[in-house]
Amino acid sequence: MEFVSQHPILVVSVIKIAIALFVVMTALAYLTWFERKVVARIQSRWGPYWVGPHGLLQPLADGIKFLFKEDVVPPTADRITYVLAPFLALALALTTLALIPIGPATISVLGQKTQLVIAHSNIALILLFAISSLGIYGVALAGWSSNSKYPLMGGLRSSAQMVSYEVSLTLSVVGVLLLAGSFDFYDIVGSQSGRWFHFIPKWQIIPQFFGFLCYLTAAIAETNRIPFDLPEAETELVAGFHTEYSSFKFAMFFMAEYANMITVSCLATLLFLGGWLSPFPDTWSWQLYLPAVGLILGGLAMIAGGITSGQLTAKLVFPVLGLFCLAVGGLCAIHGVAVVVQGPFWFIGKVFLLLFFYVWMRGTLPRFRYDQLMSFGWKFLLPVSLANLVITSIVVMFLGARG
Amino acid sequence: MVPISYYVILSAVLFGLGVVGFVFKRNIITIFMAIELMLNAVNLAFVAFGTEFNQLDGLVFVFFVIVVAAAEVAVGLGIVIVVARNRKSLNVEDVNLLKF
Amino acid sequence: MSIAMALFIVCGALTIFGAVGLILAKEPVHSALSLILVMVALAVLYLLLGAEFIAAIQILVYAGAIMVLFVFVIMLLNAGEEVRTNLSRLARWVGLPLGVFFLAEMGYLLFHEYAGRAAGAANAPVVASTTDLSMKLFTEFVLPFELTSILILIAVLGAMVLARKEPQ
Amino acid sequence: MFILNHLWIILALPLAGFAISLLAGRHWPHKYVNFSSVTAVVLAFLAFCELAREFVHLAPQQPWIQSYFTWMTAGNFRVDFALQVDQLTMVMLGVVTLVGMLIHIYSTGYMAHEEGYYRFFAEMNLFMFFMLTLVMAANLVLMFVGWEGVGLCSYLLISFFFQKKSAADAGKKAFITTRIGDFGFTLGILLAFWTFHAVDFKTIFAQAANMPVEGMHSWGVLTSICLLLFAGAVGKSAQLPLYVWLPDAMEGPTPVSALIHAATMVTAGVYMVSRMHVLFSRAPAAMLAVAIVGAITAFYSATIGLAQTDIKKVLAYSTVSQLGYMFLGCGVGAYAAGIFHLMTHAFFKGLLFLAAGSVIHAMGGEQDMRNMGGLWKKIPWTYATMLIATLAISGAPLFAGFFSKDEILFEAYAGPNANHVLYGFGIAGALLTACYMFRLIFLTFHGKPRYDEHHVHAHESPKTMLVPLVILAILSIFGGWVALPPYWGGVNYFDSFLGPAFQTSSELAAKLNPSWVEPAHSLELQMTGIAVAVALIGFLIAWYVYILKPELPKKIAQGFRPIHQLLLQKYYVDELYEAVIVGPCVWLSRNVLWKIIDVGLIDGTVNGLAFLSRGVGGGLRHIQGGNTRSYAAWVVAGAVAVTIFFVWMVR
Repeated sequence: MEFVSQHPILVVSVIKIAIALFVVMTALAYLTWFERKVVARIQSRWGPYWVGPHGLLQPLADGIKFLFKEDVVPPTADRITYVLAPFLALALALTTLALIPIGPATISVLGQKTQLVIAHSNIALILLFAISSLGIYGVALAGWSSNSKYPLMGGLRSSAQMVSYEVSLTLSVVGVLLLAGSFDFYDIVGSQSGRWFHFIPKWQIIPQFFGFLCYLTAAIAETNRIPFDLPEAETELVAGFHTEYSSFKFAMFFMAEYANMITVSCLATLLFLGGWLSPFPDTWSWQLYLPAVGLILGGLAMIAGGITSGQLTAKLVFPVLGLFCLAVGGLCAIHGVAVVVQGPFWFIGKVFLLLFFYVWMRGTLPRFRYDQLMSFGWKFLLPVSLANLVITSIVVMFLGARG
Repeated sequence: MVPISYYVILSAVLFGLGVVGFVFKRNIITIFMAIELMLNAVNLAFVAFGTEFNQLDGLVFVFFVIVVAAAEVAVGLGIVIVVARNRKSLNVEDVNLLKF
Repeated sequence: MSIAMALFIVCGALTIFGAVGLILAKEPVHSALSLILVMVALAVLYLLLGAEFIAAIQILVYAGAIMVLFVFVIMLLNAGEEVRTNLSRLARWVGLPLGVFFLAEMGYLLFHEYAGRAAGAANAPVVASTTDLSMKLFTEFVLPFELTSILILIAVLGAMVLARKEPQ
Repeated sequence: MFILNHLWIILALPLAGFAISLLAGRHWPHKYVNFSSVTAVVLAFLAFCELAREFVHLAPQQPWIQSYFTWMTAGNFRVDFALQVDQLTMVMLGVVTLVGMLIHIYSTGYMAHEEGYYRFFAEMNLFMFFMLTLVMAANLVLMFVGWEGVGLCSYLLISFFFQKKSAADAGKKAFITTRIGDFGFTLGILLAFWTFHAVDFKTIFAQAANMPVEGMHSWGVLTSICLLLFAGAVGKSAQLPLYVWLPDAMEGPTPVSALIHAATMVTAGVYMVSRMHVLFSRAPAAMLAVAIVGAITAFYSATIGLAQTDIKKVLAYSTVSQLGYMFLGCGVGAYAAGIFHLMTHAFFKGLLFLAAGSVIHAMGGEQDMRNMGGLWKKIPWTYATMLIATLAISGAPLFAGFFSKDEILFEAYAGPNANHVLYGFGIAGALLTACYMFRLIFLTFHGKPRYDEHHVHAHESPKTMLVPLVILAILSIFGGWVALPPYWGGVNYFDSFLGPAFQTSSELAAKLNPSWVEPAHSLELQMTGIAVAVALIGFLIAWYVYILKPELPKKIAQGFRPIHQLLLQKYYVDELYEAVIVGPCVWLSRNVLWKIIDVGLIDGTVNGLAFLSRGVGGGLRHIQGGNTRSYAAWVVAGAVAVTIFFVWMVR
């Protein structure tokens, strides 16, 4: 105990981790709901509807279902690895989130001033890449350990795919690094503050547009999503590397995938979209209250929806949630809090947009063939990102953009 | 604060284990890994001394070691694949054509 | 006992555990996994020593790329359990004792050397900032750096040539 | 001052000619080769003329030294590439360039039909280069380079017709024989360096000037140096006992014999001795040795000359004997006289050889005088010039040889360190000289033709050959007049010109024997009279024997058979050397060096090593069992060993 009291930093970190974990888990859950809804709309269906109004409680139901299903381990599987793989995947996916700051402000917890990030490192970007590069093992080991044909193929494919696209993913980011001159997310975002002509925000997406495109493509491939979801190409190999997995282990892979989506979206936001910076000029002071307004409106909508809905659970649950939202909104209306919340608000907003883009993609595009995928990755994406890198460095050299 | 001696001894132990593995494993790939283990042990020593004596050269050296290791693995695994393809086995003792 | 010490003990234990696992495991994949464990633990140790960049590189390149290659090849060749052929006499009667002796020797020697340092090593390790490292790398060591790039290129070509299927 | 500041030009010209002719000349028509080589030499001569003008204008009392770069240094041993010019050098330069030029021109005609035309001229140019180096060198080592260089060229040119075994052998003989002398020369240089800690003349002479004069019977280091150097001179200038190579050297083309073995190279010894006069004059014993060798050689080879029948051989022996005179001059301290005779001899002996060459050319390669005769109306120009040369060499009054030989003989008789015995040898030699020279003339040009006129169509040589003959003839007549003895009412320009060069020695000589007094002109007149009389007697003998009673020679040969044989066989010296020196050497090489050392020791060692390594390899290869892990074990063993070494041994 006295060890802990000697090091309150540990306590603070634990608290932060707990909060982050809760938030992210919820986000994951509802991301699935969101995806299904949007895809359904794109395909002019209703999507999940019956569990809760608009199927809002669907994720909950899914989670329960996963938990209670039987956990099958194939007898021929290599047991240790088989069990290890999903944990590895999820753990790594979540670990990366620890490096991602969501706001500029520093708050004080237990008298400890701390930032809105779990682990602040001045080489955060590299660390992030390093950790995410380990994510391959989850897939590969899963594919290998199930000791069956389709998973093996899926594992091979995905590891090959990830290794290949990791290269161009990293390269596409270097341009930003050159302009920002730091690995630290705070510096990178800081380098994007300010505006051209007092209006256009100096986000990296403008000078690094091609870099952004490369990054987006590589990121989609990296997260094994359509149109690059070869590892779980249903038509070819049943469900790819996690064919043999069932119940909660399967859920872990599922969560890991969405966590990766969130991670890359956050990264894109931080690197290219100016992180937590507001798109509006700072002079517009009213934007301080946007979060509050949003929350209050949302809360009201929930209350209304809950009352009007026909289901009993909805009648009970939603007003409560709405009231909670109203309360939080009111909290955010306080000036001090508003300042703190400002950053996370914009940040989450941008991440949300990116996630929507992902889902949109999934709803729209068909799947590549494997050889197409590889040749695209090596013969198109890599050269383009390299060219982008070279041009950027030349420009930096002659214009001396940043130290 | 951790005395440097601990790091160095740790690296020595790792190196020794690497040597043992190098001598005793039969699978070519595993032997390869043992070599990587030795390299890592050396790296640890490098970094330890580098920080101990505030010499960045140690770290630079680690950098180079890693790069070389990467190259080595690329070629080495290529060779392993060829060997496996030709001799239908990954056991070093089956790779014994080159002798007097 | 400080956090650093605790971390060191934990990671050191992990590394040794991994190394032993590498040797004892029958399945190549398990060996690979234990080696990855060693590498990650080493990365933590590097962080502890204040060499963040090296730590990151360690994970990114070693664990993230090299070991992936290993696993990949293992999967590709579908390398099964190690066959237990009996050791070559030489390896048994010379290699084993020598290996152990080597271990002991190094341990004894280094401890002898640096046990005295324990006190001297109290000074906090300076954080080797990435900037300094890159400055050194691109000024003093620029030629070796370029050479390594060439080396890598050659290695890539060699790997391609080796792994290519001979056209029948 | 241009040439004086750039002495190297004189060297560079022939070298350039050599390079061009050798590299490009192979496929060139002759006139291109002429252009490159002959022009080079002509230019060298012109450069000399300019140099002479500048030199006379400057008239330095000290040698004019130009050091271009440091050639080699080792410890305190330092050799510069330095050239020097003083009066002595000037004389030699003049002789070498002038005669060299004339002979080059002559060769264009003489060699016109020979194989390897370009090679001949390339080597001639190379010879010129080395000879000039030898003459202009400012230190012993550089001089030695020239010395060996001319030796090399002599070897190359003697065996120019290398298809002929005799020619090849002659070349080798010349090379090896001179090597023996050069060995002494090398030792002399080393000893000089050991003594003076320097090899350049300036320092050596400066230090030697302060050293005491060594007595006749108490040998010192100076005497040793001088004798060693003189050994080199003996080899190079074909004196007893190393003269044997020179007659054989006549195997080479006649221009070579004229240039190298009459005019220039063989006189290098004389030049060297007089160059080192400062040392010699402080070593009377050495001086005496020089004088004795010179005198005896002069007489001895003259006697051989009497009996030879090959026209060039006769000339060769006469060369040897004339060189003997020069050494006699140097030996008695009359360096100026020696050099003077060197110059005149270069003129008339060069002329003799060229004329002989012309005769041979006319006779279509015939060299034996017994198959000639009555040529004088066939080839009048050659006859005239050759007659002039003969008069000059046998000391007919007012001809070049007359003055020079007289001066030497006079010095030998009445000089500061005179020696009447040697004088006797000299005068006897003079008699024989006249005798055999006129014998040559009579046998060759007079009497009835003894050759088949239908086959041999004797014809006069082309202009390119005659012009040099005429020029040399003129020089042989008037060349001596630069040193008219005072009692002729003339002025000895030559002595006064060379004065500064030999000043120290002459002063020293005067100081050494104070009893000596300048001899009266009357004495000088008597000496001259004797010399002329002797020459006349020699002429008359030859005339009586070969013109009045042509059958007489056979009778003599019959009557004094042993002597005749002895002379004809050159005193069996070659056979002697063959038996005493060459034979044992060959035996040693064959039975010891080859059969024991080479086969037994060296080959044995090599093969033994090879066998050993093969055995060891055969044993060791079993380690390579193809089992990778045993290799690994070995690697570990090595690592352990290295660690142990570095940890417990090194500390």
